[in-house]
Amino acid sequence: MKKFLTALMLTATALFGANALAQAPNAGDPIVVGSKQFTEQIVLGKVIIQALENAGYEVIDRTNLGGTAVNRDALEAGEIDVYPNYNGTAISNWYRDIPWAQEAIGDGTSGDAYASFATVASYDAAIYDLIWLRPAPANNTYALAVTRQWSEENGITDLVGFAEYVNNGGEVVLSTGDEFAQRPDGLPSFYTTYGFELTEDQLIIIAGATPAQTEQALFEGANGVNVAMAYGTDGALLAYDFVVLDDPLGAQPVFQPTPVFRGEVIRAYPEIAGILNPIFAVFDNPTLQGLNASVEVDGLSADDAARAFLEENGFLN
Amino acid sequence: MNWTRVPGVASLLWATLAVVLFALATVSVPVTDPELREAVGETASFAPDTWLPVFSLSNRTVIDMRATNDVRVLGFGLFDAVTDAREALEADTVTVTLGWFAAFMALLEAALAWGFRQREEKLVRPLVRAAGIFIVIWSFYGHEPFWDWMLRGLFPTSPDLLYNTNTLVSLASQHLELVIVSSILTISIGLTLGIAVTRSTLREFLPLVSDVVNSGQTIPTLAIIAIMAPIIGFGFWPAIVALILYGLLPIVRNTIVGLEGVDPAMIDAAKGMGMTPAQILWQIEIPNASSIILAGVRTSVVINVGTAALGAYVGSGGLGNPIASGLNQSINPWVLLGALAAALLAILLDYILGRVEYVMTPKGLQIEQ
Amino acid sequence: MIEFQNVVKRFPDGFTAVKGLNLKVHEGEITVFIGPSGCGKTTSMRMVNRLLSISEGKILVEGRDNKDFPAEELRRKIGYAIQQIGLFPHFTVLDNIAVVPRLLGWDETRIRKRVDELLDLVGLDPDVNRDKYPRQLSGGQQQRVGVARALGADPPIMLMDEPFGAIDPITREVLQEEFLQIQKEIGKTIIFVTHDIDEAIKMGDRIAILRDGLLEQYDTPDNILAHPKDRFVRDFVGSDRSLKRLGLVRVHELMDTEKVPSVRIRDTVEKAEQVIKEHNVRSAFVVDDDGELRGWVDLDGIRHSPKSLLDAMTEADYHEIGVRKNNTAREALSAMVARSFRITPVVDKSGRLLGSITLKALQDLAEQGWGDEEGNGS
Amino acid sequence: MNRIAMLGGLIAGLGFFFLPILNLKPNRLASGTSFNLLEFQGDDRYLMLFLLALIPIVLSFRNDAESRGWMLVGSGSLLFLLTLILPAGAGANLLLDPEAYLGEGAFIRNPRILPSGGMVLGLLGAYVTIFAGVRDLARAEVQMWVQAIATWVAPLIAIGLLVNGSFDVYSILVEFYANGAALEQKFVEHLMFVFISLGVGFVVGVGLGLWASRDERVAPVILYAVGIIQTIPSLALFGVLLVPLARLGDRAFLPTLGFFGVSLAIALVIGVSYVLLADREPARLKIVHLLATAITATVPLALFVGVFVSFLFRLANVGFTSGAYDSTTTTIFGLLAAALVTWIVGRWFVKPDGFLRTWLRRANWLLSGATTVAVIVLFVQAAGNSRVLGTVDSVSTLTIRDLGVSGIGVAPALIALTLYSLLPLVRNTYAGLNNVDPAIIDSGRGMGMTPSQRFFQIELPLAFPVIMAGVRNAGVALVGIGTVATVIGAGGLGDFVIQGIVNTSIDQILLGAIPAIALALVLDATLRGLEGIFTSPGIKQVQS
Repeated sequence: MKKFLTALMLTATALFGANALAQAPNAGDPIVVGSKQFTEQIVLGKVIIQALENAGYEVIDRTNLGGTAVNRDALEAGEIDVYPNYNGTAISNWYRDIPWAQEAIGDGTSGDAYASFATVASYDAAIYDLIWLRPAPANNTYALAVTRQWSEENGITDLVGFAEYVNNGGEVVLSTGDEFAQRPDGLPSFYTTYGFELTEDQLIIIAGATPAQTEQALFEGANGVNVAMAYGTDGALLAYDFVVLDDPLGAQPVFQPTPVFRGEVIRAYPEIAGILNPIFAVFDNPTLQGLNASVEVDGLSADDAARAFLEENGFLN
Repeated sequence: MNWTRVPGVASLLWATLAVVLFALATVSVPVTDPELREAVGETASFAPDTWLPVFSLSNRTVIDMRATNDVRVLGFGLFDAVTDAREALEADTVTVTLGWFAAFMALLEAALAWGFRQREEKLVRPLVRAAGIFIVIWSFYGHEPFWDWMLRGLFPTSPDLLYNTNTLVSLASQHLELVIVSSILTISIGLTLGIAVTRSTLREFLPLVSDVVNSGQTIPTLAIIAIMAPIIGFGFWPAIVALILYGLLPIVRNTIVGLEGVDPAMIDAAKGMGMTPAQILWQIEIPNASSIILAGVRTSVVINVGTAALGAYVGSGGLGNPIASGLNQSINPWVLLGALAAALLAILLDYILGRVEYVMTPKGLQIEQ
Repeated sequence: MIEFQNVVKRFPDGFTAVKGLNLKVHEGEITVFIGPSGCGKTTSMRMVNRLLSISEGKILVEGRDNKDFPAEELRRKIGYAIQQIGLFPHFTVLDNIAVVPRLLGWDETRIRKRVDELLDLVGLDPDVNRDKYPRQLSGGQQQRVGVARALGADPPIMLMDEPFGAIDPITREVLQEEFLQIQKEIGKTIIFVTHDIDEAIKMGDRIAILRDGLLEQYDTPDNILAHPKDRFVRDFVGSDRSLKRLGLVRVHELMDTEKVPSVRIRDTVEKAEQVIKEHNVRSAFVVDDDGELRGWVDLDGIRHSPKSLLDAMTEADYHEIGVRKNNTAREALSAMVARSFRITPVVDKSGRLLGSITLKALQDLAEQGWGDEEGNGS
Repeated sequence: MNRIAMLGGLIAGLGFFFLPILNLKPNRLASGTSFNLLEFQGDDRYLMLFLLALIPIVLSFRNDAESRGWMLVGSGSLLFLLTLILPAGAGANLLLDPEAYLGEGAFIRNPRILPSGGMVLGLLGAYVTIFAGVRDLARAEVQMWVQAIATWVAPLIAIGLLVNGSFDVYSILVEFYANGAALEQKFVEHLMFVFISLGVGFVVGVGLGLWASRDERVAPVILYAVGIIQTIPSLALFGVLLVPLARLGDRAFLPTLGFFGVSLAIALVIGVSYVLLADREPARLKIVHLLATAITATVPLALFVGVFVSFLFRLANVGFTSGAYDSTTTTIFGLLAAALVTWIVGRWFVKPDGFLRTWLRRANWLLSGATTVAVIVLFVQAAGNSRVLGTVDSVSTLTIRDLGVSGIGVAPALIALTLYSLLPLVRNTYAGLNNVDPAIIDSGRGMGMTPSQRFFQIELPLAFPVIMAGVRNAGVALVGIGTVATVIGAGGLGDFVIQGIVNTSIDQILLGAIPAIALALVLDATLRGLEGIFTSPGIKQVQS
């Protein structure tokens, strides 16, 4: 056994040298696609996979890989070549430890779609050699959702109207996760931007809750909940027929799904951008909601949902 | 004659140790933030997101100046004096007095050495000591300057250090609440079940119960909690139900093993002396099985501490929260904070139950051990 | 065969268990180590096969220092049986007995033959017991297997540490007898440790009495009983040592074949009276033509029916009144005390009178020891 | 009278009577309408379930154990199967016209049938009934294998039906068909966690247990240390490891190699000095010296093992799952299967002394060797894959992270799982070896067995059942704790569970939980089987 281990280590060490020459992907090397572990990420991962396969690339499927940090680490380490990322996530997570980068992010950058994309794309290219393709127009940000019935009864479709309603003493019970309730750029940002505040009695804070959970609370109407924390592109919003209140003043960071590639891969296959950009351009909130819903609500597999989407929009030949 | 046995000498030794420990275990944190220093003496606002550890006789004064400019007192204190924050800032260093804990413990030992004669040692001393350690660790949770200092040292560049939505003490309280409520229920159910199936009238159910109990152990804890959530809902109770289901197994198993292991000759002798079945159970069987049963209880409670941490994923609160949030948002200091606190809590409960086990095992049974 | 030369054993905690032991174990004999607990008997024995190291001095085995052998090799040629038996519960009887032969690399057929042979020797049916596991056997059977295992590779030397200690008294007697029989056949050199003086006297060709790590007395059982060296030995062998000594002697060693007061059943009464007076006894034995003991006649009987010896004699079964020549003197004594005889006949198994044994002879034997006591006295 | 059977009937009956048996969900997320068995009254078949639940109660009054046992097994098995089959039919009917059952305005999209409490209790009741029946058979001294068959008939038929698609109407299977593609991969990952950590834990744990049993002074230290590890909540342990491993990952490879070498050299010096001096040292210094040796040796070894195992896992992962080395992996599995077959045939189906056995044994050696070589080849191939060290320019820029060690992911999961496996392994090894009767060891010594002969022929076989019990406990626990590893991004079956929690989808939770439970049960049974095979009958008797 000892001999075996030594031999293995020696071989491995010897191979490092060989690898030094072989680091850039050769033509024909498969592209590894990763994704985080929630529906939208998996579906977007599958969309990327099928689009690339359709274009004749060999692709390895590593979707559903892990949380944010796992995917990011894997991408930086070259274990995967691409995964769908969000500018909002990047801007609040990846440059914390780099003081100059952190400083250069101005107030309001995260709420501005273009500015935040420009910032993260340039930072990533400069610091990590990662290339952001064109972001989708969809915005998977924190949002407040209400039932359609409630929206129609009170004539409220955006946060301006909602703030007015609250300030006029309207009845509100909001179910939310703790993170959204306490992050400075979460609920407090809504307060300051739209000028309203909810009292403790008007909040039902579920620790660690996800939109699926808060929305279920809204759907069941438990504890008089009539507003729920949601993500902009939740599939469940369609299932429950909820209305997402618009955020016209951009109080929340913008989370636009964007494929992020290792630089080497894009340099080896520059035409990839031409394949994926048009597809991501189609993803607005309703499209992405529908796609997510077909998985989360209808129970289609992410593969089938992605294929159906691509076929419907004529991206497969 | 063993002179350390003399109460006066022993307590004197401990008290001396207390002073030494107090002197040694004091950590000084330099106040380097210029903004902070300038703010002293002004009424102007502090920068948001600043945590200010402050020297005090108390371990509970942590001043939270994020977002608002109020001075808020967080945490849970053992000693009650509060010093003015500004006064503390005028000094060059902020001192975190870890020594208080060591000193408290040493003084407690001194009190024990002074106050209790050997006769009571067996019962009182381990329990008082366990209680003392509990108070110390609990104060430790409340000593946020320490945690802040530690995390700052480990993660110098991280903008987030302490968990921002809740203090460690209240998280630990939630955790403890989960563990205590579930343990009380678990122990009652488990003991009843274990005792029931070892009675002659219900003995035929014993193999069934141990079979179910053993295969129940193969269900992953996370899965139990997860399955309970959609059925019962989110929050406290699904976690409790899961904790009960999972914690039941060691107690039932050990109760059965313990009671079955009682020497039949002993029971026979008791019967021969005219004891009723109830008397045999309470005076013979349970005392003789107590060490094994209590070992099961201990295992069960420790498992519950671990499972309760997973409760964060179904919104039950507790020390799993900073871990889960930290992992979600990749804020490592939160993860470490929650992990250390949860580990500490588990070890603490294990220790305390170990003392309880020791105290509650009949003396005659300890001799051969 | 085995020789202890100034052997000292000190344990790491400073306790000296053996303080300079000099002793020679003779070939083909059972040498018993005995003494109160803590006297160093087991320690001394365990140094022979180097289960314990020797602190000072040396032990010669077959004339060579036992340190010259590799420990394992040494142990493989010394049989080893202990009180707890120590059978390997996960091995069958066959595997247990085969341990040492296998360690020595014997081939399987030879091993099987040897195992069957040994099982026969210790009185277990090989076909029934060979493939059983130790826990399927009774205590006595296990001990038999233990002895067979110690004999496994036919070692010239055996060490036995209270091998019959854990067995009930009745089975122990049987095993002791059986083992003595076996020893007669195999003639091994044996060191036998016990704390039971009766066992020592019964089993030992020689007894070494140890006390606090020193050899107190080393002699044959008879001599030790007869001439205890000092008060310690005397106390150790017990106040009934005279009786014990009688236990050592067989009737045939003491019986008188010449001067036996016997008459034939057809002899006259006068002849009987004459024999009684001649031998200065109270009664004479009556035998028939085949020499078989039929009863006795005493002066009272003669006085009551002076005509016929047949009428005068008291008929009795030879089983009741006679002792056998292989009985111990102690048994003869109990028989005589029980029947208030001063003289008792010795018969063979078909009842023929071989000789007689007198209370006087037994008393003389027993008193030899007491007599010495005054000489060596305390 | 068989009261267990009565209990079984009662459980099933109560479940059928009071609890909903099915839930019709309008879509994957929203909860829908529940249906009691009574609500299917129109169809007489469902009445059968009630009757079936009553049968065990009636049967329990019979007196002849054997015939009662057979009847109970029969009725229990029928109950088991029909509890699964009949609601499937009802569910299919419900799905024909879901609008009729769900309220107006329900968002109906691919409605699903979720089995509910009644069905769970029905199955539980059936299990209890079968259990009662088999107990009766055991009492009637029916042979073991007959009992085993009686127990497993119904579950096996159910599995057959499952494979056949008879239960496809249930939501968990719908979920499996939709999202189960990843199940195999997650399952394999989970299996690899368990095997690798159990394997490493076995070596370390048995080693420590051995040491503890040999040296009573270090025993409490070792036992206490592993006890503390077991106390730490799994989530916390994953969290605590995050920081040091992240730091370790940041280190460059070469300096770490240097550190490894230097600390190994220090350990060597201390170790050699211990060997040379130990006998002459006073006892207190000796124990300190021993501990120093242990610690200095442990640090570099732990480092090495941690990095090595992580790297190996990475190689294995790339090698087995990337699909790039299918020919090599197929070869490996082929060789492995062949080696297994030769081993099994050689051990049980061939005469002990025959020529065939010798031949098979040689073949087995050859095949095992070839498997090892094939695995090495695979690892070497994988090491050359650009996925493994692709971004590394040269050895000088190589960091430990490139070898697979990081704060999140597989490395901390493997390390934490290994640590968790230690307590049962150490404790049981210690207890097993310590409880071997000293007299037995003494006679082994007295007969001239060398220390290694004593260990392998006496101590190990006698302690084996206890050690194996430790392996089983550790294995079952690892399967469970392995599901938590998902939170640090290590993958495995926990992925489904966490996703199920996040999506409030019980189907998805079960998709992860059921294979995990099955894995734990199979692992337990397999290890039990191995234990039975390798335990001498001489010590088995006492245990039963």
